[in-house]
Amino acid sequence: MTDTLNALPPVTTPPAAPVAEKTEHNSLLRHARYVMAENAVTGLAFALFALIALCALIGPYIVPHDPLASDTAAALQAPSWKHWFGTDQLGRDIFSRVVVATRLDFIIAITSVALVFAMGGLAGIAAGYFGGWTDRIVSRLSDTIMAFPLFVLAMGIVAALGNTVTNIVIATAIINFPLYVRVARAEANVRREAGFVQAARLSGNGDMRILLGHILPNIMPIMMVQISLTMGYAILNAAGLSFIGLGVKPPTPEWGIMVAEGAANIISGEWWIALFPGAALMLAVFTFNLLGDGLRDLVDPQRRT
Amino acid sequence: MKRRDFLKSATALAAGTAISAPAIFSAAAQSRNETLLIVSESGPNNLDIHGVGTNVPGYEVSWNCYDRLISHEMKTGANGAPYYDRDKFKMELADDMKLGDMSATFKLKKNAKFQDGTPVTAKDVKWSLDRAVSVGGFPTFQMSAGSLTKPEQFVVVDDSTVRVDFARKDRLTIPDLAVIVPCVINSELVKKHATEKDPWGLEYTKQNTAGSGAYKVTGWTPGTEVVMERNDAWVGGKLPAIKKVIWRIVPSAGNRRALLERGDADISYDLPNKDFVELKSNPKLTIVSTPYSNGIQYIGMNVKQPPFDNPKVRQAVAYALPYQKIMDAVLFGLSKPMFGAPADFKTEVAWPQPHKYNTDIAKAKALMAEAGYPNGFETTISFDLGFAGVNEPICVLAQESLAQIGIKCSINKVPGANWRTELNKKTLPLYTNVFSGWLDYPEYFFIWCYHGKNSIFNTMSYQSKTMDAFIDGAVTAAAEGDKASYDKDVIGMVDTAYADMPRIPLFQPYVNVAMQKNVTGYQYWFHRRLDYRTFAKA
Amino acid sequence: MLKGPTPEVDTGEALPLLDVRDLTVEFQTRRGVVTAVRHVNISLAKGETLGIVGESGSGKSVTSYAVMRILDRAGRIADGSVMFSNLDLRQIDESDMRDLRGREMSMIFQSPRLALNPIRKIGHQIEDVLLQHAQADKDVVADKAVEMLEQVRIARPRERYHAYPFELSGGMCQRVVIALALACRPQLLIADEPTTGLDVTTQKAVMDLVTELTRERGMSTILITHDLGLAAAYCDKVIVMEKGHVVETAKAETIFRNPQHAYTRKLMRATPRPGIGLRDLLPEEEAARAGAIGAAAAGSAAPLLKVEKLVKEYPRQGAATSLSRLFKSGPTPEGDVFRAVDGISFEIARGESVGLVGESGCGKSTTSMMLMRLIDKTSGTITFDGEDIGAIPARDFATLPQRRRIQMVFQDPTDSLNPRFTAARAIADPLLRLSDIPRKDLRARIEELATQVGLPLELLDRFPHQLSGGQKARVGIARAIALKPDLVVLDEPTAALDVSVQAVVLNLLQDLKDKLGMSYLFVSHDLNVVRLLCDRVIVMKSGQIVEQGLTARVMDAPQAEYTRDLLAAIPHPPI
Amino acid sequence: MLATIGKRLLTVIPTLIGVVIVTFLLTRALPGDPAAYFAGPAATKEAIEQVRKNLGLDKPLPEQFVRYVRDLARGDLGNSLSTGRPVTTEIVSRLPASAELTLLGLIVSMAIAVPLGILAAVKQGSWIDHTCRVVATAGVSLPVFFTGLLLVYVFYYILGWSPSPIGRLDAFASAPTQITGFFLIDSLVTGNLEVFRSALAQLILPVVTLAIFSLAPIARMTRASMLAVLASEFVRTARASGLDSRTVIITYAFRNAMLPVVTTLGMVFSFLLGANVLVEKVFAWPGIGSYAVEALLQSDFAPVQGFVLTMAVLYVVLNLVIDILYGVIDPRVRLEG
Repeated sequence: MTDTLNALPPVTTPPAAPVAEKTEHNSLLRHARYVMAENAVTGLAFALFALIALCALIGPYIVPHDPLASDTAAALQAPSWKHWFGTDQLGRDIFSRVVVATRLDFIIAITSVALVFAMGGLAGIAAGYFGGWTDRIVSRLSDTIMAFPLFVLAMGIVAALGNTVTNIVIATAIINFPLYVRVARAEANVRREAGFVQAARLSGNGDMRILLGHILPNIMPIMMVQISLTMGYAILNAAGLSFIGLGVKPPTPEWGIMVAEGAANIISGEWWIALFPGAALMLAVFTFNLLGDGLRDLVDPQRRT
Repeated sequence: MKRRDFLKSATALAAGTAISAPAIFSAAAQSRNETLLIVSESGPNNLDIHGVGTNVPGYEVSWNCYDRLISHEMKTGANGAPYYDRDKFKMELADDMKLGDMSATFKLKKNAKFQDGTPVTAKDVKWSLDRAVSVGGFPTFQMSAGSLTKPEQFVVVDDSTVRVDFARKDRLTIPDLAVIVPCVINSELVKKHATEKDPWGLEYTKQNTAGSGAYKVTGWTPGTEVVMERNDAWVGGKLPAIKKVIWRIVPSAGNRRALLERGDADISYDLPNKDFVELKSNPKLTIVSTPYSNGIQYIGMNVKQPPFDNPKVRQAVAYALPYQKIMDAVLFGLSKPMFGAPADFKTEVAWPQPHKYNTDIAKAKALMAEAGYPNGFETTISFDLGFAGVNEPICVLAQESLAQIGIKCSINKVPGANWRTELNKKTLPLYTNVFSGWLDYPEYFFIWCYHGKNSIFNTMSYQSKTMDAFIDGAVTAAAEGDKASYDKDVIGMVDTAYADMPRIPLFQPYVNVAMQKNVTGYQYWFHRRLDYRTFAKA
Repeated sequence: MLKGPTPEVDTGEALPLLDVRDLTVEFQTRRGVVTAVRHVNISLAKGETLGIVGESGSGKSVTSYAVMRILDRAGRIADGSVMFSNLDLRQIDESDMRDLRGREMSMIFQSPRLALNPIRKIGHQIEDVLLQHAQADKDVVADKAVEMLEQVRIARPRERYHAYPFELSGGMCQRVVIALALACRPQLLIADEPTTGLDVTTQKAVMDLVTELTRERGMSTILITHDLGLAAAYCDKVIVMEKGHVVETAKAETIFRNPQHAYTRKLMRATPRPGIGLRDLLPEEEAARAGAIGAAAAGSAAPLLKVEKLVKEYPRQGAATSLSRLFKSGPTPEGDVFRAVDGISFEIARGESVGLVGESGCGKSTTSMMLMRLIDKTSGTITFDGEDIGAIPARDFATLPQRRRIQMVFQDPTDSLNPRFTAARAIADPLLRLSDIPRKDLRARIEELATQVGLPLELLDRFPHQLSGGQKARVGIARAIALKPDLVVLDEPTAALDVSVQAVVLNLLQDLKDKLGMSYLFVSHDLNVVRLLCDRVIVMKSGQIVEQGLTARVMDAPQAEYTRDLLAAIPHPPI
Repeated sequence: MLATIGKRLLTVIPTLIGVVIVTFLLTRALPGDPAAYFAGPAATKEAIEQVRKNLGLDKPLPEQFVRYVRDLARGDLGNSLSTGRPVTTEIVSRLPASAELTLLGLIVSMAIAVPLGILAAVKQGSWIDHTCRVVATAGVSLPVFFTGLLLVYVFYYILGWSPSPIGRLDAFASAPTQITGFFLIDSLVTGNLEVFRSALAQLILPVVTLAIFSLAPIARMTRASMLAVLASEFVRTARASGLDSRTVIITYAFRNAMLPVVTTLGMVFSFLLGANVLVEKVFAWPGIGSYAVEALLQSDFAPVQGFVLTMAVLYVVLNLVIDILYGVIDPRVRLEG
């Protein structure tokens, strides 16, 4: 019992810290160091993120084999020194494919998130700030999207527009739209009457300027958390589409497709075909998710979740 | 709903899948031996082959639940398993067939009854055949392949006698009466459900079987399962051993394999080739592989558009394809190669038969240069996503190989539902596809695939006067029984096809069926689906 | 002086109820260990009331949490002893400590509404405590809870037993919190800023209640407050804390008359009270440096601002009404609206400083927002320098040239600064938007403004979270005067500041007004502050003006009953 | 409360209209020509045109839409082109399968995630906290179809603990008399324990798959709101009143912390319905998700539209239930609304 009680979160706020360092930048770095030192998991997430980013950046140049080259003589080989992750049905090196796929998945995640941020984030801020009709329209739109089972909507969009990377990105962005609207709207709404927004109005800032110059930068940290989480979902979503057959074009390496292809081989014992891309996929989503948590710690240690 | 009724009645029969499930069921197991559990990737969308857009699994239901006047005898196939005999017919609903010069007369079996107990009459047969030639779409088309096009061709002689008049001499007419389409339907029952908009009662037969066949559908949940029970009053042949057929749809191939391996499912026939190869070594299972009759998987090229309008380019492609790689990595040897015939190979009067092309990049490059494409070109290779398991690796391998002669392909996955639409447009430059004809005659294949009248299956839009002359000649010769000119024309067809090479045969696919060791009685049919009537479980 | 020590206890000699010796509390923070409380000694006799006074960060609350042993994980008692009735609170185990809490020693916190579980009936919350400490059986506990509600003077207690906190006013909630704290008849009550955030009249009622109940029960009380006046008025003994140290301990009667420590003196001087001037708030030497306040500029004939019959209506909230509105057309019916401002009229002359006073919800903030043209009026006129600016929609006003002539200083300096803007950028904002000052002169102008408001130039590149409260207030003021406005609305500009900072800021405002010739509308709940800064005062209640006139006249001879109540509720330290 | 529900229902109308329009346009934008598909493999151009006419696809789009809406108003969702059955019948017969699976998934997920979240919040920063976070996050990081296949492989193929993944019941068991359509309930009501066991055994793997996937959002939300509530003033008051940890955590903190969790349930449910599509495919589950996917891939409009509309209505109903639940927990909503 003693433990439980002592473990309860702060009842008192520690005394105000001594006046901080010279610049914001400096303090952020220090804060990041603090958060990471305090929370090993977050540190791990940042390290993994760096690894993924590195793979996306230079992956295609460092892999030991051509990810597209088939070698039917070496098909379906279990992991070995030559092929670290084994080979697939066409004898392609799975390690190389997994590494090279990082870039595409990364691009899908980033572009879809950028797109939805531009659409949902801004629409949400506008809805939260202006209220009234803007809010009503944006909210109804977002409700409409939410009323669809999201994955089915993504399938429908990709099926209707054709299965290209662009359309996968668009579909992913659309189904994440309500999430961004929700967060951005709520955050903008609480800041709408904040003193600094009133002050900005008194200083002669028009609505647009207040929206983009004052409110947006302030909710960016929270949006960053959302962004990091949805990057993970974007990859999962693309993988699900691949499983249904609506993924990217073969023979392009992409984790989701590789898992879907390999899934049929699990029962027959070639576990490595699905397992390694699956692990990579999981690791990436995992990283983005933990990163979201970590960013939240960074942004707002009070509301850490 | 019917299914529930069935399920109620089946409660008493319920048996356990003792092997895997931790003793969930304790009901008696003996009925398990009279029940066949089939698992497959997809199920029927319509129980009537005359229906609009009935899919291939639907054909299987029709085959087992309806009778035709005649059917085929069995012979032993090349692999030792029973194989339908193209040339020998046996009576099914008919008791006797009298073949005249320009007609055939069928006497119906006296005691033949529909599943609701009403007797099968000549009126029903005529109505059914009239329906087949009139409803339009696929059934009508199939009937016309045997020159059966008009209701007037079907004449009721008396209550139990029916005459089929030939429109012209066509050796495909009688075989066409033994395919799935000319099934005999309970006309009185269906007419009761016919409406002005739906004079043939298609809505009713879509969901109900109204035949005299050996099985009747007693439960159907689309996309989930079909339950069929034996019609004990069947007269079309020997009473089947299997009392009940449960056909479950299991979309995941891995799960289907697991079900087989764990002994939970009795039979499955659409597994990836790799699984079949591996299951062959499983002592608990029997695997039967039979080549598709009259069927080929090929790479097609649109000859109406550059660059594939140039025969040299097509030949270059034929030399560039990685045939053996495809055989090994995609098919795991479970197919009959249609390439690399020896140089001294003499064209046979048979179809399918291999061509003489083999992978030879140097030759292909030379041909490309000759054709004026020394640096190659860019194009798209398309495939039907519905068969992605085979098609996708084929395209990937082809893409890689073609890149060596400068042809840069991007791969275009076409969802199953759109595949036919895309083919119909005849604009795909390069693609892989399968064609297989029910009627196992070379000219039948060539009419569909190479004739200048440009049917949907002439996906290349190939038109050649020489070819047309050979095909037409063969059809006439066959009808007249002129073997010499028939042989000459068939050889001419094949040689022209392989010289012009609008489509490059890759292999003759196998129908693979995996079943438990205690399941016997599998027969290969031209339609490649299962015939439950001969199955038995030990 | 409302209360002396209870007669039966002799403070001096008996064993103290609470004896804190050498208490030191440390916090583990990301910047290392911070000592929040250093070697604090407190002795509290039975029945005694002790005030702990200090500004924010003085460690006064931490001390009380340490006594209750409810410091969070990061904090720990590093040294010293806490003896409660002969029990060493540092040694006993947690379950014993839990038994003591609520039964022998209770605590009341500030913001009473937040201190109650929002989704539990108040009666049940009292029962929880009674049951926990076995003060009542299950069958009589409800009666006992009702009895407690009755004792804290809640009308219709049986009914209110079923009420949820949101259904009660702030003052009522605080009564419930008191009932909760006193339910088990503890020996010690710690009240941590119990009336902060409450209106002055409510504050008085609550404090009187606490005093009465504790005296009845012979309890000892620790009152933690930033308000020296409040402490002196209600306590026997006062401890003054600064930065974790106790700087002075004295009897309440003596501390005002004869403060020993410099800090106490500073604090005392800074506390606004009747009969003093603005300069008197500052420490003597600074007051001398600041010099005399300039004579009030005579109001010219034409008023700068003239407000006539100003009305602001809001629709009443509630689903039912909005639902009915969806079906009904035409104007909203009378019963559906709430008049926040109900037909007020007043004027402000050039160079004049007018106080707008009232308790929360009286409409003073709504009025200032309308004058600032941040929200639209429902009816009436707002004439500014001859122009009816009330007719211009609020959303258009932001970019009009008139905007620069009316500016505002906000209540909460933290909230009113964009966390992402440096001080310089915040001050530059109005200059960039509403003036045509050349880019190259911008920095010079900002520095000039910073100097004017006494903000060290090296702080200009800091972000708000790197500035102290007073520094942030200066930034806010600099921003408001950057465009040399004619009218500045001061919306409780010092409410969030410590008294010593408040003293400085009030003086700064006064000096700026003298120098720049602006008019002020000073919105406040604190009559003592208004008295110091304003020429005239307007008292509002329920959206209406109940009284207005020259400050001295209103304060000394209030006409309205309500004004008299307000004045009477201000705690008067014993002088 | 009634007024709140009424208001909520009103705001739903534009959403539903939006859903109808979007669905209609989306399905018409699907590539592929159903007419060609259904005309069969050897159809001529004329045959295809004939089929097109029969299906009413030759009419201009607005006319098709008007017809569609008219049918809809009559409660007629049309017929599935591929199965030929009325979509309404199909959905009614398949919905319970999906609903049983999804709801059970949600319940199991909550039963694990909520205590996990509470524990993580109470022991914030401890190894339990980190483990919860890592485990829950790992669960949501796996594609559902992958989890499903893996579970089948391990628990059915290798260990043989689980029954064959071929739907709601073993092939030789029969469905209980339909009362609710939920096999678990129906079999219990009719006292058929055999079927109950069979249905439960079939449910375990897919339910676990779904639960693993939805663990993270619920656990994360519970932890976050628990932390916020534990740091709140009323918890501090409760602790200063000497209430024991259990009362503080359960009666004071937990009930308040559930409010935001309940609100997110709607989102999690929508999330699960999407995942359901893939799970149904893996486990050959005869639900409406797999039905819709097949229809979508076949450009079969009516089932897709029917499915989406059903889901939209379901979503609305669910949110209504959540609103009511919220009202039950939170008197502020109940009494002020």
